[in-house]
Formats: sequence, structure tokens, C-alpha cells
Amino acid sequence: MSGTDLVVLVLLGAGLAFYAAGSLGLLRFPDTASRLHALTKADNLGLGLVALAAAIYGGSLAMAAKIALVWLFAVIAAGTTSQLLARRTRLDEPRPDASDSAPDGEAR
Amino acid sequence: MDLPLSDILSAGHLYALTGAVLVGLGLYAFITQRHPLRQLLAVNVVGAGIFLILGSLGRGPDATDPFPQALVITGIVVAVALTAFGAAMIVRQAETRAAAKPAADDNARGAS
Amino acid sequence: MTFAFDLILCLMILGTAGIALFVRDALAAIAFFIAFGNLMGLTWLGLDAVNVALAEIAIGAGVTGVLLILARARLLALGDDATCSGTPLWLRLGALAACAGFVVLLAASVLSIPPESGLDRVVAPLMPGLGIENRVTGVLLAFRAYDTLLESFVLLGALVAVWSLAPAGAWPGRPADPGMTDAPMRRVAGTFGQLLLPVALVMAAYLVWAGSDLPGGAFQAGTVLAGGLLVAAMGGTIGLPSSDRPLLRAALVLGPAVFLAIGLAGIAAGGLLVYPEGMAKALIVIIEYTLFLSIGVTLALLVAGPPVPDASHPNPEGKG
Amino acid sequence: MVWRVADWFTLAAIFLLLTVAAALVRCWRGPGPVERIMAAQLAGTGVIGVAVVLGAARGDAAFLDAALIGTLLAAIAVTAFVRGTARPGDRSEDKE
Repeated sequence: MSGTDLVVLVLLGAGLAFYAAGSLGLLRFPDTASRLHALTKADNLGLGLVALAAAIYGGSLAMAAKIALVWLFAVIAAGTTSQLLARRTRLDEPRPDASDSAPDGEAR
Repeated sequence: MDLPLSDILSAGHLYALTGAVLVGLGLYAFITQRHPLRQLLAVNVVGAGIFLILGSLGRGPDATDPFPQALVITGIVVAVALTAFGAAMIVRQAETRAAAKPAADDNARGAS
Repeated sequence: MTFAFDLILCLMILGTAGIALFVRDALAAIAFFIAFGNLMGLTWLGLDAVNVALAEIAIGAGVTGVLLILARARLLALGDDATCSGTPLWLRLGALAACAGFVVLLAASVLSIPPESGLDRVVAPLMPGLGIENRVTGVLLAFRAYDTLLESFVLLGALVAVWSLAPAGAWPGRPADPGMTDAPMRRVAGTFGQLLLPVALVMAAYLVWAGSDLPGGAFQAGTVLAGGLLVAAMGGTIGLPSSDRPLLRAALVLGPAVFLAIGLAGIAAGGLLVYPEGMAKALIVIIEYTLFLSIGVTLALLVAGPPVPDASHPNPEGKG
Repeated sequence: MVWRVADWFTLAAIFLLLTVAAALVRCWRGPGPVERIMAAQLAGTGVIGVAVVLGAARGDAAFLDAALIGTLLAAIAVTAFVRGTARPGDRSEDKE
């Protein structure tokens, strides 16, 4: 087993560990906000490390570039969805008529 | 990844059997579920099962048959078009029903 | 090793499908259905049918999910929460017996057919005449082109059918505004939509271009475009157009019309949908680029739904 | 059996499937709609991971196109979900 293979395996293992942590966090954390935290942080680090392992193993530059794009968009998508879900959670928590969010909601 | 022939054969059959069970599950749900939106899901699962049978039986040892693949792609797009039509019809039906009721619960108009 | 992967994948597909069909809460059903679509995409990867996987992931995970979530939200606003209701026991038992019997018959007949790619050997020698490498694209746009031609009209027909559900007085009008009403959400989704729409357009164009020789093609590309359009519409980046805009109508019929025109022109070369010698690749690429545009717009409008009365738009959005 | 790196990638794909299954348990339990959508989102990311890993194991760059489509459209269901009921005066749905 060459040195590159070892690096690939270590990265792969670390990525899988983060995936597992993300799933575990989603399962075990007590409230929505902390579950969201587990989802976005651990999951994207997991995908990032797995993608890095795949890029090094793949060898070709074209493949590595594609993998980098996959990760880039996954991070952007995760950032967006976590913002939206957090906002949704906050809107849901107090009753909607508690006017916590009144300044920006044009309550037509 | 090079695989022994037997593995690929059994994998093709494995997916085809999964497709057969999906068809059965979908049919059962279609008969027993009462809400049209759930029946729409059931029809989609039946479709997915049929696609899986078609595609996996074309899985040869060194290639996957392009004919069923093309059929399945066509089928997937038609399925989503008809699902959209079904969903629009279900929503429209619910709107009509809500409008027909006396105006006790008048949140029907503004809700998109 | 690969077989273990296949086995776990198949079990998870059956599990997600079962839960999606029988769970009580409608949103849970839809969430499981989205996961089901994602896993179906993986089965196509496992079967080395990457062309199908691209379509399945884009549609199963993207477009159908949005469609169902929007439909469910609209039903919920009307007071219909789409939960399961009980059915009589005799019906359930009868259905169980019938479906179990059917599955056994289907499984037996499936097992009597050995999986093989016999038609692949038929198609392979014909490919050089087309000048493209992707055999699935070859089947879709050359050997069985009339299927694809008819399908593009089916899509158009589905959109006409959806539009025909517009309530009285709503025609011609715009679909219900899918945009966010909450301003912070609108800002976040708007920024995302502004980023995603051009990226989706580039990705779609790449998929069509790659589709000649590598996995890809007009349907996959059209679905990606539809996804980008929908996100942009939800973020308020683009407004949904009125159903009678000439430009929109032109975009909808462009693909099928070009396909039909090229198909009819083929009569001069020997028959309907026959490509003249040496021009096959150029014509296929032209058809695919126009078709992808039409499919993308059609799918996005299918998800958006029929036009609604203008009165429900107190402050109309800018046109897209 | 001699373990090549490609086999490790296939093993990683199996492991990722299992994490997806774990995430789906949260989808099953809920309790709220946000949790269900979150779990579906995590399942989507898991599936993207599987596509990347399988692409590496089989050396097929086209698998990465599938992953790329998955990431591009990953946020679309969540976006549709959050706009659904987050309007003032709409009925709350967290009675499930």
C-alpha cells in the first residue's frame, strides 16, 4: 500500500466519521436548532473529506475539478437551507401572531 | 471494477425483484389509501417498480441495454408530467370543495 | 462487496417506499418519497445506467419533491391535511391477497428472464452512422425518435391540461406566486436563486453537450433547468410569466416544433424522422438544444400549476 | 481476498447508506415537519456522497455528474417547504 493510498484511506475514514456524527447528531440531539447544527456542519465536512479522498484517488484533474464543484455547491446549498430552516423554526416557535417578526412580514 | 458473471446476473435479478415488490406495494397502497395525494404517490411507486424491472433485465455482463434505458427516461419524464397534472387536479378539487362550503372558514382564496 | 451494496440499497428502497406509502403524516410521506427518489437514482448508478440516474436524481429528488410539497401546502391551507384514513378490513385483506399474488406472478416471470443486454449488440454496430457515442441518446433521437417526438407533445399536452384547470376568470393569468412571503427568507432564497439559475443553465447546457458521447441528454438537462427556474421563482429572482405571453408560448413549442420540422424534412431523405447521410449528429444536437429549453420551461410551469385569479396578487411581481 | 482501495470505496458506500438509514429514522420520528425535511436533506447529502464514492471506485466521471445534479437541486425541496406555511395568519401545522 503506497503513501497516497494511505492518505486516501485516512481522508475517507475521517469523512465517514463526520457523516456518522451528522446522522447521530440528527438522531440524538434534543431540539431542532442543535439538530440543524449537526446536519449542516458535520455533513458538509463529511462530504468534503470523502470528496477529497475521491479526488486524490481519481487522479485526473478533470475528475478532481468536478468533485470540487460538487463540494462547493453542497456547501452553498447547505448554507442556504440551514438559514431557511432556522428562520422557519423561529417563525414556528412563538405563535405567528406574537408579532416577533412583524417588521419584515408584510401582513397583508 | 471487474465482477464475476454470477454476481452481475444475481444483481440484475435482485433489482428486478425489488421492482416487482415495489409494483405490489404501490398497487396495495393505491387500493387501500383514500386520499388522492397518497394515491398519486402510490402510482409513482408502481411506475418506479416497472422502470426498475425494465432497466435491470437489460443489465448484461458488460453493458446495460440502451433500449430500456431510453424507454425509462421517457417514462420518468411522462410520469412527472402526469403527476403534476394529478396534483393540480387534486388541489383544484379541494378548492372547489372549500368554496362550496358555507363561508365559515374563508381562508381559501388567499392561499395560493 | 458490490452485491452487499446492492442488497442494502434494495432493502432501503423497499423500506422508504413502504413508509412513504403508509405513514400517517403527509409531509413524512413526501420526505420519504424524496429519499426514495434519491435511492432510485443510486440503483440506476448501480446498474450502470448513468443516463437514467441523472434523470431520476433530477426528477425524483428535485422536481417531484417540490411538486408534492407545494401541493401539500396548498391542500393544508384549504384545511386538508392529507393524512391516511382507515379502510375496511375486508378491502385491505382482499387487496393484500390480490397484490401478493400479483407480486409472486411478476417475480416468477421476472426470474424466468435472464438479464442480458442483447439489444446493445444490435445497437452498437449502428452507432458509427450517427457520429455520436452515447447509445441511449442514439436510441432516443434516432432509432426510436418517434417515441421521443410524441413524448415532447405529451409534455406539452400535460401543460395544456394543467392550464385548463384554471378557475373561471383566471385565464389568461399567472400561476400562483411561489415566492416567499417572509422578507428574510426571500432575501436568502433570492440570493441563492440568483446564483443557482445561471449555474443550472450552464450545467444543463453541459449535459446536452455531453449527451452525444457521455451520459446526459435533453431530458436530464431540461429537468436541471426546471429546477433552477423554480428556485429562482421561489426566491423572487424571476416572476412567473402570464400564460398568454408570445415569448413563453414560443419557448414551449420551440423544441417539439423543431423536432417535427426536422422529422418531416427527413421524408426527402427517405422517410419520416430519417436523418440525411452525414448530418445526423448536427441535427441531433440542434434537436436536443431546442428540446431541452422547451422541456425545462414546460416542467417548471407544470410544477407552478394553473393560472389563478389576479385578485390574489395584491402587489404584482415584475415579469421575468 | 486482497483489498484494493476501490474495495474500500465500495465499503464506504455501504457505510454511507447506513448513515442515510439512520437519518431516515429521524424522518420517521419527527416530531415536527422541520425535522422530517432536515432528515430528507441529510439523506440527499448521503446519496451524493455515495455517488462520489462509487464514481471513484469505478473510475467513472459520469457518476460525478449525478452528484453534481444532486447538489444543485438539493436545496429546492427545502426552499419549497419553508415558503409553504411561513406566512402570517396561516394555520400552524405542528400539531402532528
